[in-house]
Amino acid sequence: MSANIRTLLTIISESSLENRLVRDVQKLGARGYTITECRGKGARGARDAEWDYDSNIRMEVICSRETALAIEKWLQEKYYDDFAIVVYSDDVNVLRPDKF
Amino acid sequence: MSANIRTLLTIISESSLENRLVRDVQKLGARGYTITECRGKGARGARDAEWDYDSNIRMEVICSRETALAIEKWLQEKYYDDFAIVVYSDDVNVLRPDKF
Amino acid sequence: MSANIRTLLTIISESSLENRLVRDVQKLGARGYTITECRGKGARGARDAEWDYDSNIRMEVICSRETALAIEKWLQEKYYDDFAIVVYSDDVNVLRPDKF
Amino acid sequence: MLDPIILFFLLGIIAGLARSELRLPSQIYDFVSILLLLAIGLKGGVELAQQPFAKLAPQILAVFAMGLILPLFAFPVLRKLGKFKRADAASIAAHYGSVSVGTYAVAIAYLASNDVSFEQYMPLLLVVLEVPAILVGILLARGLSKNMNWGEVAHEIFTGKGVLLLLGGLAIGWIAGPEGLEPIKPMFFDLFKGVLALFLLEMGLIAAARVSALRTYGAFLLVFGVVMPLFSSLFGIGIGLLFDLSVGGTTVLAVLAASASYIAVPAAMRISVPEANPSLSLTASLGITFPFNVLVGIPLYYQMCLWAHSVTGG
Amino acid sequence: MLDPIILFFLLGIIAGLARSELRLPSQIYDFVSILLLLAIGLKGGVELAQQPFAKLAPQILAVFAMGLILPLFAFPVLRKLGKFKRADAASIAAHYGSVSVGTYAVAIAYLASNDVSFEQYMPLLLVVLEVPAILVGILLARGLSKNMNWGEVAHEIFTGKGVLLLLGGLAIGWIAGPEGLEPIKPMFFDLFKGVLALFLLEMGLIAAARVSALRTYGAFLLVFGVVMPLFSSLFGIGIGLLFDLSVGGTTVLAVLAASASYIAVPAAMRISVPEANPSLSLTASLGITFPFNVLVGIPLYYQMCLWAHSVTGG
Amino acid sequence: MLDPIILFFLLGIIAGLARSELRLPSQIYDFVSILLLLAIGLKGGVELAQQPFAKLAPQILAVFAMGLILPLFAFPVLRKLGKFKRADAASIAAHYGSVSVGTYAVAIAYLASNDVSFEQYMPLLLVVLEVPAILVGILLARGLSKNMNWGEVAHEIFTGKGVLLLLGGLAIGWIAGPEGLEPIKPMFFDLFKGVLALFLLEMGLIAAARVSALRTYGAFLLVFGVVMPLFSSLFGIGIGLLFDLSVGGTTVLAVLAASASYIAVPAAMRISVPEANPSLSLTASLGITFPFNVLVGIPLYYQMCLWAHSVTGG
Ligand SMILES: Nc1ncnc2c1ncn2[C@@H]1O[C@H](COP(=O)(O)O)[C@@H](O)[C@H]1O
Ligand SMILES: Nc1ncnc2c1ncn2[C@@H]1O[C@H](COP(=O)(O)O)[C@@H](O)[C@H]1O
Ligand SMILES: Nc1ncnc2c1ncn2[C@@H]1O[C@H](COP(=O)(O)O)[C@@H](O)[C@H]1O
Ligand code: NA
Ligand code: NA
Ligand code: NA
Repeated sequence: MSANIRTLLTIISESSLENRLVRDVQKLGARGYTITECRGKGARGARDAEWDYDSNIRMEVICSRETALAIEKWLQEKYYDDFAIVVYSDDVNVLRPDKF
Repeated sequence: MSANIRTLLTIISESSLENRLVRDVQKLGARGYTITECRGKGARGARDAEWDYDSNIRMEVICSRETALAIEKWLQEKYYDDFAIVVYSDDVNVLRPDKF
Repeated sequence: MSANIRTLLTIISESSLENRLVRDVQKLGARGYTITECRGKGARGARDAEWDYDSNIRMEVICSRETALAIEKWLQEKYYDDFAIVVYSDDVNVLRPDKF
Repeated sequence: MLDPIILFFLLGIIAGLARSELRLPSQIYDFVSILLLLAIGLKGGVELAQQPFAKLAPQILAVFAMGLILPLFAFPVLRKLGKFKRADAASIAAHYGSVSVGTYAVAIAYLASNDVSFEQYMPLLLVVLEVPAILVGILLARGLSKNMNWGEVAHEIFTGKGVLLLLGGLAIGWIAGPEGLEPIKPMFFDLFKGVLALFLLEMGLIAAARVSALRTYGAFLLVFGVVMPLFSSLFGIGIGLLFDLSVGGTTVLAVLAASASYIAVPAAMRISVPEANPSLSLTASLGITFPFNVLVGIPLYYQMCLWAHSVTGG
Repeated sequence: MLDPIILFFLLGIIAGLARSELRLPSQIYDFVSILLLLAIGLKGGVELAQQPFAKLAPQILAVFAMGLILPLFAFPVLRKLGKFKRADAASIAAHYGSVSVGTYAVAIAYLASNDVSFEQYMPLLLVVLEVPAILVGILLARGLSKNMNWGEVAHEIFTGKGVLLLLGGLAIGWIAGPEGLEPIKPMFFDLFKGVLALFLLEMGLIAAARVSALRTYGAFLLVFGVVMPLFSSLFGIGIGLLFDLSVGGTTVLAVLAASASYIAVPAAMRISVPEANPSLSLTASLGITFPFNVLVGIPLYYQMCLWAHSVTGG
Repeated sequence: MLDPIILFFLLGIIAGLARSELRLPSQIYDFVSILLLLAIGLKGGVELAQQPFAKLAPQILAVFAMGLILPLFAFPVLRKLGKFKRADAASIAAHYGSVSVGTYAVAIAYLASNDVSFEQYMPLLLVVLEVPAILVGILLARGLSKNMNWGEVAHEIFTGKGVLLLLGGLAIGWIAGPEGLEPIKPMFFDLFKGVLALFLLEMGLIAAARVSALRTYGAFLLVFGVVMPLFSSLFGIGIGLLFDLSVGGTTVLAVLAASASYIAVPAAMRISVPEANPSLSLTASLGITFPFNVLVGIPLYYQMCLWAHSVTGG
């Protein structure tokens, strides 16, 4: 039942952005989020979490498609030029769709 | 080939549930699982992993659709009322489908 | 717009393979990757990250379908017989598809 | 003169309220807790060797009884005055019937810096007091329902980090004896107060994080978090006088009684009374009672014991 | 005779260049940094108690001024000779105007092992020097644009781990006083050099990881990373002579001036001048200037101070 | 009298068998291992300075030879009696030809608490013994196949945490000398036994976790895990007598020979003989041989050495 489909938005970026990302996604309508520590490599080089500065976080947000698009748009304008950041999204089945 | 499609079930919940979730998913037919430490925020407030009590785990289970449904059903009955928990699922392509 | 569809390949395997996996995926065309520490259980038994030896990593690679297939093929030949490893893939929507 | 460890606690609270990004990594917090639990156990174990167990049995029973009784006082108050759901009232009551190792550590540090000696087997009573309130709490919430998995509860309690390391430390200290512990003294005894300082820094941060929650739960919880320990401390003092312990020992018992658990009990309740809201009880014990005991309670209980002893001519 | 802590740093560099999988877990690195910051603060705080604050005010002002001026020298050089983008030049300048606690720790260890005493309130000047360069850096990059969120910047600086733990340590040491700190001495003072050794081991690994980046950024950065600290040290020495401090004190000031930040400033710049490439400034301060100061600079500045004092007959 | 560190190991085993949730965070386990490796290296390095290297060369060669020979004894036994696959037999043989730093640490602690002195350059032999068995193991599994990437193997061995920190510590201790190490003594030497206690607590937990695996692998592995070290210890004693070392030194050599690797070798085998089942060899070395050596072996080897020396009138 498509009523149970929500968008899972995943943001991988610098730990130093955590506070602002948390603030932003909630302001844009996300009801919750999940963060895991990670490391990685991309266009802005290796970030291997050897110390605070070069560690990454992986933030998951389950939300409506509209909210997901709004967040993507915001992130693109606000952070893409200056920060190590990757964003991708996909549809997932959830129980309690009203929760998100 | 749809033979290689399996369901990836993701459970985000309180670390204190880890032992029971591990027991439950295996009892319900999962052949394996992967757990990562995480923190987050949701209906039951922020759980920022500052210490054992308010940390979360993110559990991934690759299994057949039937098993996934069985697990979802069980979790909903058993934990949704009293615990911080979010569950979502999606189809993924696997090699060695017989493995899961 | 299908132009924005890329493949998200997820590899869960032994930490001891990290260096080689990092080398391999890049050699096979991945432009980046993200790694999180994890633990789990599967056909090769429980790997509960109590110490270096039995810990796992979870590696995510966003790339073109071709690259994903190439990586899967390589991993299957190289590591499936001897290592604890699970690989699955799915399509995701990305901004800046040219990036991957 | 303010003890520096108290200042570390204040620093943590200030940093927390200032929304500083300062954190003790959770693994370091774990490490520090492990060191404290072992150190406390070892200290007690060494002395235990000197004690005729027979002499301790009655005190152990008295303390165990106290652990059973205190929640029975707290529960009705929380139900009637606090208007809490049964499960929540039972859970909070269990927290206050049990004990906080962190508070105990601060208390012995306080006594030490005031050169007040006390019966060294206190860690044993500390362990004893962890358990009974949990059982009472579960019974208050569940009644004697048969589908209660007591085995799991027992396992949770006795294999929990707290009880296990305290008992383990006691046993090791007891078997090895003072000279046996010499070589590990630098780690577990010399560093004790420094480790405690770091622990309190993080506890300050954690306590500060709960203050916001306080508003949501309102004034009653605040009052309860201050009055309950004061009330409980009287039982501790009573037992101290009953067995006429030293002023120091009586103070420790008062602190044990007054302190509220934030490790063993939350874990046990989460498993056996899941419908109780954990943030409620933790806000009370971590956000209110722990700071109160550390900053005000301990010196106060000490004064009360001095007075009580002078009166009873102890 | 080579100080062992320097050898730990070299071991780290070698391991790093050999692509060893040796790592200090990041949580341990955090832990170690926290211990260093607190220890340095505590040491300074104890002495502060003895000082008439009035006497320090002028020195504080002088050091603050130095923090404002140094970036103004660095900026044009980075722009003109280095051909860096405005934001990058401003950010690098800010790094060099500020200070590195790690370098400071090595310096005091160096002086201690050579039995050179110095004014113990230096940690206070260390904190003072953290801030001004950040402000100048932001202004150099942004100008006086009004949409600059200064509140966020201030919060970032003052609630950052570095400033907070240094100030906290200073306050605690000040209030508790020498005898008050006795019980936590084993943790924060006796272990100081051992902790510093582990810290330097990891710093060596981190520095080595930056070497590869060096190639990409070319020779200018290398030269700047060596010449700038030498130049800055003169200001430090100048202030030392001005207030005629001891040779040790003057050396410390020289080190403070010569060291480049890799904690407070990068964090602040990332927020307020995000378009600046952080890897550029960190390669300079961590990959070049930190090793230079630790291995060559500190002894050199000390010799310079000895000479300066003999000349000025200090 | 039982040494407390042994009691910590037993506590770990008990907690593990009781399925306690007690854990030393893996980062703390890392930290503790790093401290042990450095401390052992430093201790040895200091003494090395006093030694004429020429005198050591023959012993180094003898120990290296022992590392080559031991796996050659183990391999056929594992193949014929144990019925293990070639790769598994080779891998297990390599583990037993190499050495366990943890066991070494317990041994020197044991000798220290019995006031038995020993040749302090043993850490050097410890490092020497890490390597040869690995090479033999690979050859036994692979034969002289040319597509074996020896470079990668060498890199894995020499940049591995174990060898690198031991050699690094040796070098630092050697260069800095006794007085040079004074300031870091509190961290690396005074805390040594406390750190070792925590290490053994975790080792107990890890060993207990392997017991279940034991059942799957059956009785042969159990017997092998006990008999092989006893057999190997004779070689160590032989070398000790050959170079007539002190009773303590001979005991250490016996322990080195008897101990089985669980760090360097597993890592190297995983890379060069991946088809070998790592859980098999780790169950043997961690689940059987390590506990056996710690609880029974070390005191036993010491007695054997006393006897041997009395006989040979050493
Ligand atoms: N192709 C990719 N696949 C998976 N993760 C990526 C990829 N590219 C970048 N990342 C992650 O996103 C972070 C920032 O990427 P970037 O902005 O390209 O440096 C990197 O540090 C990685 O953790
Ligand atoms: N909308 C969401 N997106 C991502 N993760 C969530 C979301 N809501 C909750 N979570 C995660 O699930 C946990 C439990 O959620 P809850 O039961 O709503 O408190 C939270 O601590 C988060 O880690
Ligand atoms: N069915 C599964 N679902 C999720 N993760 C799995 C599953 N099976 C295995 N894994 C993960 O993959 C790792 C290696 O699996 P295996 O090769 O089957 O031992 C395990 O340690 C788990 O972390
Ligand atoms: Na209590
Ligand atoms: Na500077
Ligand atoms: Na051996």
